Amino acid sequence: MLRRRVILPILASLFTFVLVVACTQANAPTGTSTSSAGDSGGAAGGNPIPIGIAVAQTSNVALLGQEQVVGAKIAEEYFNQEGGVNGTPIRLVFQDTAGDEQGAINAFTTLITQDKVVGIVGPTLSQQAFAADPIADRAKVPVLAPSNTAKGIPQIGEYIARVSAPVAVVAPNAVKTALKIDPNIKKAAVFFAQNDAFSKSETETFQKTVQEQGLELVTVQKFQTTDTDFQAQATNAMNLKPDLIVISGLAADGGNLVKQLRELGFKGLIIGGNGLNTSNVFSVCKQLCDGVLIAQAYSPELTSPINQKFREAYKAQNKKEPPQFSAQAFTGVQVFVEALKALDTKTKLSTLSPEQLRTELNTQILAGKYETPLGSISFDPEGEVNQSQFYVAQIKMEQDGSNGSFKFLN
Amino acid sequence: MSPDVPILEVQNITRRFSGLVAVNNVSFAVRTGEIFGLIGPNGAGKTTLFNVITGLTPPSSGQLRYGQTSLNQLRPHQIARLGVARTFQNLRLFGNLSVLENVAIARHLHIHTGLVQSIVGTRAAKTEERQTALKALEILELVGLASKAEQTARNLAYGDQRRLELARALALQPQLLLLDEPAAGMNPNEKGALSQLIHQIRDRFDLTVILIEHHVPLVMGLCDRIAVLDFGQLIALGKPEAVRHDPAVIAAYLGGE
Amino acid sequence: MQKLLEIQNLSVNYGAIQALQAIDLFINEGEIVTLIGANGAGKSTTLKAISRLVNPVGGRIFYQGQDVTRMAAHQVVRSGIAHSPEGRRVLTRQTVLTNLELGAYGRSDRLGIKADLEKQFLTFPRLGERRQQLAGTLSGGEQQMLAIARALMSRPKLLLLDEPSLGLAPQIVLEIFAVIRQLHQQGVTILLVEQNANLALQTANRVYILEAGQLTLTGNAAELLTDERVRQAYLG
Amino acid sequence: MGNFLDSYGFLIVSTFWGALLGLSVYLPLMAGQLSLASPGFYALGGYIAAILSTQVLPHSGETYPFGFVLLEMGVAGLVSAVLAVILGIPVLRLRGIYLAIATIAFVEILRVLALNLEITGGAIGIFSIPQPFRSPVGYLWIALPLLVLTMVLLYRLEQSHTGRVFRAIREDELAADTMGIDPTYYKVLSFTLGAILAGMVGAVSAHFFNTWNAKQGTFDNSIIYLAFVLSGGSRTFVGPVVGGMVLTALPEVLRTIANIGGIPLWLGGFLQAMRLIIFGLLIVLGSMFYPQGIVTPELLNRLKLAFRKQPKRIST
Amino acid sequence: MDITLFLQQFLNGLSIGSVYAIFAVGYTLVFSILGIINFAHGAVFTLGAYFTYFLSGGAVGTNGLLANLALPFQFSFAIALLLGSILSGLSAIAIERLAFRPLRLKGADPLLTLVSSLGAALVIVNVLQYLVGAEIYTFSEGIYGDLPASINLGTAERPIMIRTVQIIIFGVSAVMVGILTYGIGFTRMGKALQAVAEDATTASLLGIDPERFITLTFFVSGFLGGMAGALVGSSVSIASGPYFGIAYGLKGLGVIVLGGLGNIPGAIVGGMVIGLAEAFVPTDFSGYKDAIAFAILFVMLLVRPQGLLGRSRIQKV
Repeated sequence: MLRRRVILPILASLFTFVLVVACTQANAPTGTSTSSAGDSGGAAGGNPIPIGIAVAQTSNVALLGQEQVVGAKIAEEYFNQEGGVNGTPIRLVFQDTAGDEQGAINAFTTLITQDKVVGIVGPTLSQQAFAADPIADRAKVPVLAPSNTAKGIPQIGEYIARVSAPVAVVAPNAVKTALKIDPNIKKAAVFFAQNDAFSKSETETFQKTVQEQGLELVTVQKFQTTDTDFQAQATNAMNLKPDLIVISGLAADGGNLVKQLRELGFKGLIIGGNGLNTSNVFSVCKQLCDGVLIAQAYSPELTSPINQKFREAYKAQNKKEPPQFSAQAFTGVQVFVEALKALDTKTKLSTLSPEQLRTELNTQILAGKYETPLGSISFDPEGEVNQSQFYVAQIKMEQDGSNGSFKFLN
Repeated sequence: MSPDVPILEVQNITRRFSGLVAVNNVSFAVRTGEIFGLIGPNGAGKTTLFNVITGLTPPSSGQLRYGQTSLNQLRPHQIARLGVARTFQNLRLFGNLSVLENVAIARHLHIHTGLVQSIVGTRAAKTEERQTALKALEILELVGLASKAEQTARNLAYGDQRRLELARALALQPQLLLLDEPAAGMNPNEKGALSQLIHQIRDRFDLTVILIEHHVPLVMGLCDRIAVLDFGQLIALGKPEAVRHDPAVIAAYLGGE
Repeated sequence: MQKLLEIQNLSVNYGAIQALQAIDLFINEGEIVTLIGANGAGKSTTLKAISRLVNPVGGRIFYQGQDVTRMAAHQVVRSGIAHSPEGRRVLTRQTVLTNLELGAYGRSDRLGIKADLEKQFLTFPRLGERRQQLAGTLSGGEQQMLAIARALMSRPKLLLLDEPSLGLAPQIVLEIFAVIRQLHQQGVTILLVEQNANLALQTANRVYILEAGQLTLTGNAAELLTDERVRQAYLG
Repeated sequence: MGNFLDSYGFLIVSTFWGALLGLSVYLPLMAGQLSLASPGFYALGGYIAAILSTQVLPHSGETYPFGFVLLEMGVAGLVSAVLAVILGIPVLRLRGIYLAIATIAFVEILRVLALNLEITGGAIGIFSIPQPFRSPVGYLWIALPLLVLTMVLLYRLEQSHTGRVFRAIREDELAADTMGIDPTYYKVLSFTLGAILAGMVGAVSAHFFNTWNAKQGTFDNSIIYLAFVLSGGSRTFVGPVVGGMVLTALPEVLRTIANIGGIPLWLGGFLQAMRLIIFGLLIVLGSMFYPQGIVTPELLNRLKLAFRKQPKRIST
Repeated sequence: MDITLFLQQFLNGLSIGSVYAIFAVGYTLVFSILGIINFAHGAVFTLGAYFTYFLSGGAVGTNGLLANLALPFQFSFAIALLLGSILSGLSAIAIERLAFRPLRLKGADPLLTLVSSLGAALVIVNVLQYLVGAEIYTFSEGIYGDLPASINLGTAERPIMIRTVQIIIFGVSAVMVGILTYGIGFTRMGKALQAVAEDATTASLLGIDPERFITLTFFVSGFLGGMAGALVGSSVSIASGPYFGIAYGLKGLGVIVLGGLGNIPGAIVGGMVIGLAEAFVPTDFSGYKDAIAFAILFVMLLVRPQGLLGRSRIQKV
């Protein structure tokens, strides 16, 4: 008995060590691919090209990460059916980043060193990007950020680019639209989720725009993404009689805030930030979401062929309109595929060493122009996205409040 | 201190616990060098009085003097620093430490190397550590535990644990030693030996001893003077013979008819 | 007379300390047996082993011929052994009445319980006066009475009493011992642990003397009251 | 080997931080104080390093001077120490769970402050923190010596009189008090040592993670560090080291197992999805089967005996 | 602050507080009997919300293993709430069996249950995510019948608006607390429970089986926690998915310590105090709202460690 108690922990640690070593030696295909690419369509053979997807599949960020996973999977299937990269299929390798920095770095490291991906789409949060992107940049692996909107992301390094337009570009449109709808707006109140990097960046733009448009900013209320009860803060804000309320938050908290503002009798216009740009909001505030203006980088109603296909595929699976996060993840994969195609046409990919491939790919990504579900996009030399179209939508809920849609105003 | 001066003066000490008066207006003085017995039925307030003297429970009212110093406002370690050591009735050894370590802890007041010195391992620190161990062993020798120095304290037999309590208190090199039922749980032979040991210690270290004990023969044989507590009150004080025949004591302590 | 309780070879350890070393004792139906000895000799431990608050490392306990060594504490009570523990341990945050009602927790005969409550209030009139008072506000003597009354509420065949005189005024001690004798006359078998050896010997039929976890002497209480060794050791 | 370090450099260094943070909880626990304040000092240390390296200390060239990192660690340790003394004196009067909760309150208050202050950058935090090394493996130059040094110091501390005093207070504070030991002094000392360690680890971690924000050092971490100590074993410093390393590595090892070539795809996917579930189960089962933690002093003694023929002599 | 605003915020505070209180009652109940904190209580809160959601006819979203699953029948909200709470109570018993009892029987350090209950919470949260995804689930509109969304307790000119669902939560909480107070204070079982809480050893001497009452306590705690989760979920959706209850776990800790650990009326008072304090945070300091609870707690621990309604314990020497 005594001896067993000594030996067990030693055995356990030995076992762990052996496993770790074994994994490094394993050159067999690794990573968990979602669909076996070879079977999924018309694409011809060849070893599938691995592209890493590092988003939050667990933790409390998973709500966003899940949407990205769905978008990326649709892209994988779609592009492989279209023939992959000139006949060679792609293979997405998913590594969960969870919600923290450590997880993001671990996921990136695994994708780079073990899964040997040509590039990475991820991570979900800007804070995670600040931690993990430098790893990829130093390893010279191109990264496309699908949802990192904070200031400074493309500047992390030359291998970092994003398909998610920074909030500074998207947000002002909504305020202008609100003023168009109701020119009598004088006072505005701003709410934002202070523990969310995205909302914090966005609110700065909103506050600036509100003041530039000559409105009086009566109060700035901070909350947390984990908050659900806003009665006290809503009361305080409403006491200052604002005509317009601008909210930067995520779906659950933002939706609840809208709902409670309305229930407590707020009649004015509400602008929701990009975090509320998901049909998840509908289920939270239901009928009361009606009329909320939302600044968006994506519209399901864009009539381009690629968006139509994406929208159909998404709706077939999920029975609802695709959210921006899915569209952006799709776009991330698309940019990789198209850049790979272009590169392959110039120089056969199989002739390139992995290092060369990644470097050339990065150059190609920044050089190209892409017709995506987000519209037509390209990148500036730093890796910042140039997106041609932004949208302001107004939420229209069905009578029973069970479902709704974004009605685009421009 | 001269033998005539009381080493400890207890003046009108009262201690209440939410309604219950555990010690009620008790006064006595303990002379330097004597062995002073404190007896009384269980629950009479003896241990509470010890706790008050050693600073574990502040008195509700009254004065405590140790020589010229008032003990009223002092915390236990400050009182220990003045030279007052005690043992506990219900054994409060450092159970997971070795016997030697238990005694070495009590050398605290005589150890002067600080954290940094001992971590760096200066010569002074090493010397002092060795001296501490030697001194501790010497004391263990005295109580007959030297051979068990390396054992974990909680693994000792009950009587040995009592002896270790005593050794630990002695290691402080106190002037006043308070022993709370030192013979509890010992057989008659052990009790006899302990009685001798206490005498021996008093003489060798020039101590004053206050002792709580139930075992009447032991108290009678050992103590110079005895105070009897009942219901928190001092009902008798004097030489063993006098106390023994005090009717109030017989009534309270022996529960006589 | 029949043996109500019999203990064979009972040993109890606290960690490395041997609290009881292979003791044997028995109690006949209708007896008062007392267990005396110094502090730490193992008296309370013996009671705790019987009521299963501690686990023996060896030996067996038979109650009415049945082996109860492995029973759980709450089952022991239901089989008819009540334990009034050392230090009384009344539930200080509950009223006197609730304490008594909980004493009858294992019973379901409402009328019987009611009758027994009245009986306790008759035996201990002071508890009757204070029935709505929180037990924590009672005096020590009253708490001791409550502890005994509470133990009686389970209608025990065997009552284990641990130091009922602890910290009580002589007057009250006498009162309590009067009650103990009265209970005895009513037919309750009692195992009494007592530091007041004089009183214990005067009350009990038989006596066991414990020293450092071992039984050293046993016999008729009246005889031991005059035994020189006992006088020397315990009576001063 | 190079490949191995590339793959696991970050993880290996992370396990070292785990060990050190476990030790920062263990230090006050040596003196019986259940403090969960480590994440607070960790966060504080990180902010100090992040602010110093991005705004105060000038540097040119690709890599950030190594000496500056050490300087930041020193500053972080010092500030943590001062704060620990100020905080410790009132808070350490509390016992057990109350102390734990007061320290959790401290951590939460620091977090909310970090979200609201200008200088800490709110939720976005501070990013583009300069790198003293080319890859995460480089941090071994700090992590390894720091861990080894801390372990050596702790080993000596445990052997010293101060360590003995800590243990005595943990066993029985009142008895120690009557031995002439001032418990407050030693409690604050152990608390402060733990705080310094957490602050220093925070300072390097800011570089290690490239960024620092208010999510670093939260209530969750409080409990996780406690898990390091309790599952590793709380009666010798080896316990938290083992616990910190194993529990930091475990989720990643599970990820790696999911990635092994021979494993069927469904099982791999299952393992990856289940890895946090398995992690949680292992914590529960670990508590059940190793209530004393994996490493106990007794285990160490047996190991010692196994390697050494004779038992250790008393040093007299 | 004018009187209308004051009244409005006062009511807001009470309604927030009642949510904290009902969460904390079950939390503190476990402490009262075992003297340890059950970190999995937040997870049980989440479970209650999910159970009730599914029983009242809600469907699983598209991301979990159980994608698109829904019960073939549905219960009215009241029944679903009751059944969901019972299931939560049973889950709490399972947690006790898995993460508490084995350690208790082994005599392990009570602190270790902090870790094992955290492990249990981790398992629950991740199993939930694996099964039903991370989506926000919202109870269907009609669960409270045709009640208006909010009620004006003031005048038309000076409205004092309160959300109806908050009044319902307040009411249900009050009823539950009433039942609990009666059950604990005035029934035989309740008195036995109190006896176990005060002194388990003595209780066993009275023929009370402490283990049974520990099981019962976990059930009641889980029942109340689950009901709190379902009610809050009906008000604000299962907002952060499987992590719904976790945020309450931390603040609930503040509430129960503020009220005095193990003290049931204390948990209610503590909840109300923190709810009101948060409601009255000045507009300009909204960012510090989350720290209020802990600042109050911190100060109180230093001044009165036993909590607002707790008793001080005399240390036995």
